[in-house]
Amino acid sequence: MIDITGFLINWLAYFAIYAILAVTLSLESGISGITNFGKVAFFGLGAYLGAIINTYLLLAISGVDIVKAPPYTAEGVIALIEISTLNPALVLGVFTLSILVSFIVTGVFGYLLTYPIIRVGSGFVGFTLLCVGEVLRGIYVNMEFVGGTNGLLGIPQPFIWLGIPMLSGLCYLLLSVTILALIYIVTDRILGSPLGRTLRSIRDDDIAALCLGKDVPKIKSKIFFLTSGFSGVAGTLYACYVSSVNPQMFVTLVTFNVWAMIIIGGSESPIGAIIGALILTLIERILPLIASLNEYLPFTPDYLRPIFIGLIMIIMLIKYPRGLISMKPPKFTKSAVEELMREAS
Amino acid sequence: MSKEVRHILATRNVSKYFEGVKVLEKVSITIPEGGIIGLIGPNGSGKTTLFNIITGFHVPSEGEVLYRASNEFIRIDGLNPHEIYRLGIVRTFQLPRLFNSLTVIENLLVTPVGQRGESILNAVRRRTWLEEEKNLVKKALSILTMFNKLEIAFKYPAQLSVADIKLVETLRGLMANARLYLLDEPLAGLDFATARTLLNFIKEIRNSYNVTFIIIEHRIDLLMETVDYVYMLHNGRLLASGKPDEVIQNPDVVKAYVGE
Amino acid sequence: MEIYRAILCSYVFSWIYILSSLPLTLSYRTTKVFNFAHPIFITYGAYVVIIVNEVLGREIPLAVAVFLAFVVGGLVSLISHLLVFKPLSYQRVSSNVYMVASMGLWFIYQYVLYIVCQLLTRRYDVNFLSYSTIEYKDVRFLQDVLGLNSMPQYTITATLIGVSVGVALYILFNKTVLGLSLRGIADNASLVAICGVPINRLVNLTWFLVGGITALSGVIWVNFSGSTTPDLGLNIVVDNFAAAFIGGLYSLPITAVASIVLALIENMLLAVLNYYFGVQPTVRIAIVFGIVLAILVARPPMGAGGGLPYRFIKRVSRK
Amino acid sequence: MPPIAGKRLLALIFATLVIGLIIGYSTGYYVGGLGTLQTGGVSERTYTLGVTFALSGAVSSVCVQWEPVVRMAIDDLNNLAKSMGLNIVFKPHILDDGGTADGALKNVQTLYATGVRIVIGPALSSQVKAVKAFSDSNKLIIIAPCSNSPALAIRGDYIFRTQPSALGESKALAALAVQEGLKSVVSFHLNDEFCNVFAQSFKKFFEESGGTVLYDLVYQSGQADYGSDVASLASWVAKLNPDAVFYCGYATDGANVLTHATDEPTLRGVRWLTVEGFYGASEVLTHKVVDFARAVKMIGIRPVPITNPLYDEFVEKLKKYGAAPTLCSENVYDAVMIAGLAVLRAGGSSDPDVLRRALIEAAKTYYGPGGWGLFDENGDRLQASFRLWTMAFVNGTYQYVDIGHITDSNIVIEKTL
Repeated sequence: MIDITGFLINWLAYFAIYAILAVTLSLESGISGITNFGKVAFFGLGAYLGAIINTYLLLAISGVDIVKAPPYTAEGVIALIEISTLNPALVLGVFTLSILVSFIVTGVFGYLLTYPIIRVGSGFVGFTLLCVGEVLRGIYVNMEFVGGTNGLLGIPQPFIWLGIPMLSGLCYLLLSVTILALIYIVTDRILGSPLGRTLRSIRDDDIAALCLGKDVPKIKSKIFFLTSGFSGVAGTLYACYVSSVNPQMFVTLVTFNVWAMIIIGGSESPIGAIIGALILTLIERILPLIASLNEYLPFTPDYLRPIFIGLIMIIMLIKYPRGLISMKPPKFTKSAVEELMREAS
Repeated sequence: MSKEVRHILATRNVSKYFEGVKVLEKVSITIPEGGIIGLIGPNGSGKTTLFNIITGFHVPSEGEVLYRASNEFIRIDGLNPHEIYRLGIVRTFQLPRLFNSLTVIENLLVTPVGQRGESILNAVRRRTWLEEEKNLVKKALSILTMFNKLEIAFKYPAQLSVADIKLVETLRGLMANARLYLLDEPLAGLDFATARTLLNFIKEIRNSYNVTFIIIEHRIDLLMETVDYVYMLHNGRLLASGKPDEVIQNPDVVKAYVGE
Repeated sequence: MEIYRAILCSYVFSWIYILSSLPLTLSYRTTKVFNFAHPIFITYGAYVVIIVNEVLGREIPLAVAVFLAFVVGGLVSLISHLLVFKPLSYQRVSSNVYMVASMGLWFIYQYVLYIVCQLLTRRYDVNFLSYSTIEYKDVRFLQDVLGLNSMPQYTITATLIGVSVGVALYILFNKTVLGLSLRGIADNASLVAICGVPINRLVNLTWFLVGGITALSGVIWVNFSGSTTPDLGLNIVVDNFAAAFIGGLYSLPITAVASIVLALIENMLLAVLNYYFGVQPTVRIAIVFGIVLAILVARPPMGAGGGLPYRFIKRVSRK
Repeated sequence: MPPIAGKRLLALIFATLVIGLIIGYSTGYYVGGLGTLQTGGVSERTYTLGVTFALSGAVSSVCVQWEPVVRMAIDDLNNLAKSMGLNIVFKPHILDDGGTADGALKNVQTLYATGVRIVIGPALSSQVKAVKAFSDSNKLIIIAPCSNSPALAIRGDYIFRTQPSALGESKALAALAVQEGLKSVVSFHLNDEFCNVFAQSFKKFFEESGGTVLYDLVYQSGQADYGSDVASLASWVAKLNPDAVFYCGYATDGANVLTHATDEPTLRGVRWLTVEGFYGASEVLTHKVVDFARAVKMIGIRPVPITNPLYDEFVEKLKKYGAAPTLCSENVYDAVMIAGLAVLRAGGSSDPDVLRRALIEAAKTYYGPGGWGLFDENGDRLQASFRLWTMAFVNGTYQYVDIGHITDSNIVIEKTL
């Protein structure tokens, strides 16, 4: 029997996390023209921050000796498991804290990156940020404090104390989806506001925008603060979902998966980004079932999975080169204008 | 500064070198408020460079640029372009630069500086900027109606005629209550009639808003019947200046154009 | 410190990076496609040599290897252009779309290769998923003749391939009409089109060259490294990107220099750091990309997309 | 091509979603969760064992060798079941996780959703860590064939590991080194949990028994080439001139490192000790490397009990499936067998706790190629005796040969190096 509820819960939680990345990426890259190939840098930073806070702080508060039982040893993990099942309030509190911290820290990190972004110029932002991501990964690998290549283990899923896996999974799913919805609303509002208009103008022609009094670096840095912060939140959600982090999780390929999502869905509209995320994450999860063709194929059937994914990506791009959802002019201005024109006539 | 005619902009001995090559040499011009000033000269005579210096794209190697903000003169050389724009100076480019993914009306709406809806916190709360936006839309529509171009309000730049594009570029300044307009070859690529209508629009704008224009233009014939003062640049130096007819008579000018 | 091997590695890697990052820049200049499937050409170049070598009973000469790799790499590149990039270019898509499409291509090529390797492994009872080195008979012969047996073979191979490709390209681009028009396309396609040059055919040719030359670095690879896997390209691609970007996706000389610098950092610098300062080689990623980052920020490349005229200068005091 | 409207698209998405789920559903039937009738109405129950290996990616060249092992084990299980007259048929559901934690988690979740209750794999400790939380909360039994991270030695969870803990093995290796008269060692290993553990515990035991580890050189995985790291190793060996090099790496990087090492005269001058990291990897068996191995008297250790006919039988049978024994392959076999026996013992119950208890019981009485299946309280396997191996040119082919064994009592090296 296939267990649809479980499938949906696992998949949708995963989807929500990636959708957050996709939406923010569409805001910063599709709409404000910061070609961010270093998405994973912020994702990973958020994940590591979440991991550190949710393990070290939790252990410290509950009086475990961090030096003797760090979270990358069995003792630490066992202690964490006990805490996470026994002390719901504490776990939830620390989790909330970690979300806030990773939003702020990652956001500030993004804000500081504005200088190189402006300096290298639009054509090279992407690769510069990609380098940032790789450097961060290199740092994680060499930090004993976060377990080096072994990474951290036993990050408590904040609802694990509910006992019933289905239920705690559902709660976590709801939490992630709520955060996604929040971020989507913010993005959509920004898109429909004068700010969104300014952003699109900067994307179209930043020199002209500059001549029209737009302080391009300042606006870009503000937006980048926001999107990076949200990516950090996604990272924390991911860390607590997988409940372990290690440097190999945050390779550049992650960034390009998110890029595929927004390009396929339509890079200029958050709804497109969400749909892109929906499609790709679902494909990834449905396709493993072809592996049951085992005895009919002379090779490992699961090798076909990436091939299918690649084919689907290419076909969709050739069919919908602008993405499934093309950008529409912001709703509000249009409607306001129409009503005013009606008044006039 | 003489009392009777208020000046809005003045450059004092502005020089500019690019890697040692002298592009501008001690150029001093003064722009009376409410005038339409022509800036002529053969290609490579430094007209656009002067614009770039005034609008803050380049820093002058020597000299200074003065501008009358509110009531006293301030130095604007060395400010960043967006800061200069906020003082009320707007420029257009030789190749028009409208925002292609924005409709005409959005192109107008984007121009006013310091809109409340431009900060993230306000952007997410509609009511904070709704009123302002409505007023801006009203203004934009009224401007378009004034030049009876209402029909292009929702066209994208790609769908516009060259003349309309150039007009919209100028109107963007109006939206932002700019006081000084620097137009870089506004007539390029326009046929005679359209060019004249555009010039008439410019006059109209000047008369009804009392703003100032500096126009770089090669089509002197058309220009001369519009402007009321002309500066002539040649090889980065100020060659001649005066009323249009005087400048036309000036032998150096003829020489410069006909070529040595 | 035993500097000898580090020097050799840097030398060979310089050639490998140059041979794979110059074509990347070239393809971007010509078609504005930033091709994430680029590393695949290296891998395929290496694998065609390996496969033929096994089929021939481990007797492959360098000449044959070069020819096969060049043709196969070129064809793979040409096919990806004709099937994916060309249809997209008709729709005037943004460069990001090309990028994602090339990612799709990369997935496909990568895992097709995995399947092929698996089938071959079962057929020939040799592990194709991770293959050791290949000795080129004719290079060995050359070494005997020239008395260079003390030198590791791969240095000879790298030099042969690198130099000959360099000379060939120089002649092509500077001495022949074809090459001149190729350069023309790279600089200003529309202008060349006006001159009545068959753009399409030349673009195809460019793609073929790009794939072919990149594949040659695979030929060096199988002679140099002890392990070739389908992930080969993936593992060295980011260095190619780094070199290409430092060169501004435009300047071939700077790209070449950047390739050499990267090779030196990865082989010499890390070895020196480890030996004299006790830094473990695990800092590799951080060091390499930290330096690339520093270079990019210190000297922003102005090839493809220039920076804004921001000066961030102090305000001049107002009167 | 005009882009289609958002609403219609969403509808379309959810249509595909539903269709996908239906497909999943039917496949769920097809690959058969417990107790479902196979399509075609043959009244035998098919039981699916989930498998997730790194069939692509950095360690793929090892893991692809495991796939035939799984098929062989499944066949053996089915024969066993038939001989016992049970009408149950085992099927593997083999997925590729590319060696990434993310992929492993996705695979395990998908497998669980299709009704799988026992998963063999994933390969790397980092992946096992990534799936631990899911396994704990859903009580999904994970049998990791090749993970030895002490951080995963956790009492009472649903993760079992058929790879014996590295402690006993590295203790034995240290004893061997001492007996071979090696005083000082430079350790050179992959920066990967598997090898880190070995390096650390070897250092510990070796220094306890009087030796010294002069320097510990760690190289990063996921590179294309390790030439520069070998150069560093050569420099250290030249500087500290130790008696031996302790090396740990997998097949692919091992082949690379050794191939580069063959060109280093300094590295030929010392003994080489290693573990089972690249045992059985055919890409290492080039004449250069084997010659090098002879020159440096390379000795490797691996956790396969001595005088175990089952193992030799296993190797023989594996040839028919076109594979050679590699790192952990006997553990993979044992993992599948123990899982199957547990299912039989649990009488087809899908209650995870019943399965878990059955698994522990089945392991107690199981003796396979990898030795006794008994798990300790952390769900890790116990191992007492080890085999020593090296590479040699034997009757016309390069191959891995056993040259001796180590038991807690004594160290025997039969063949001369």
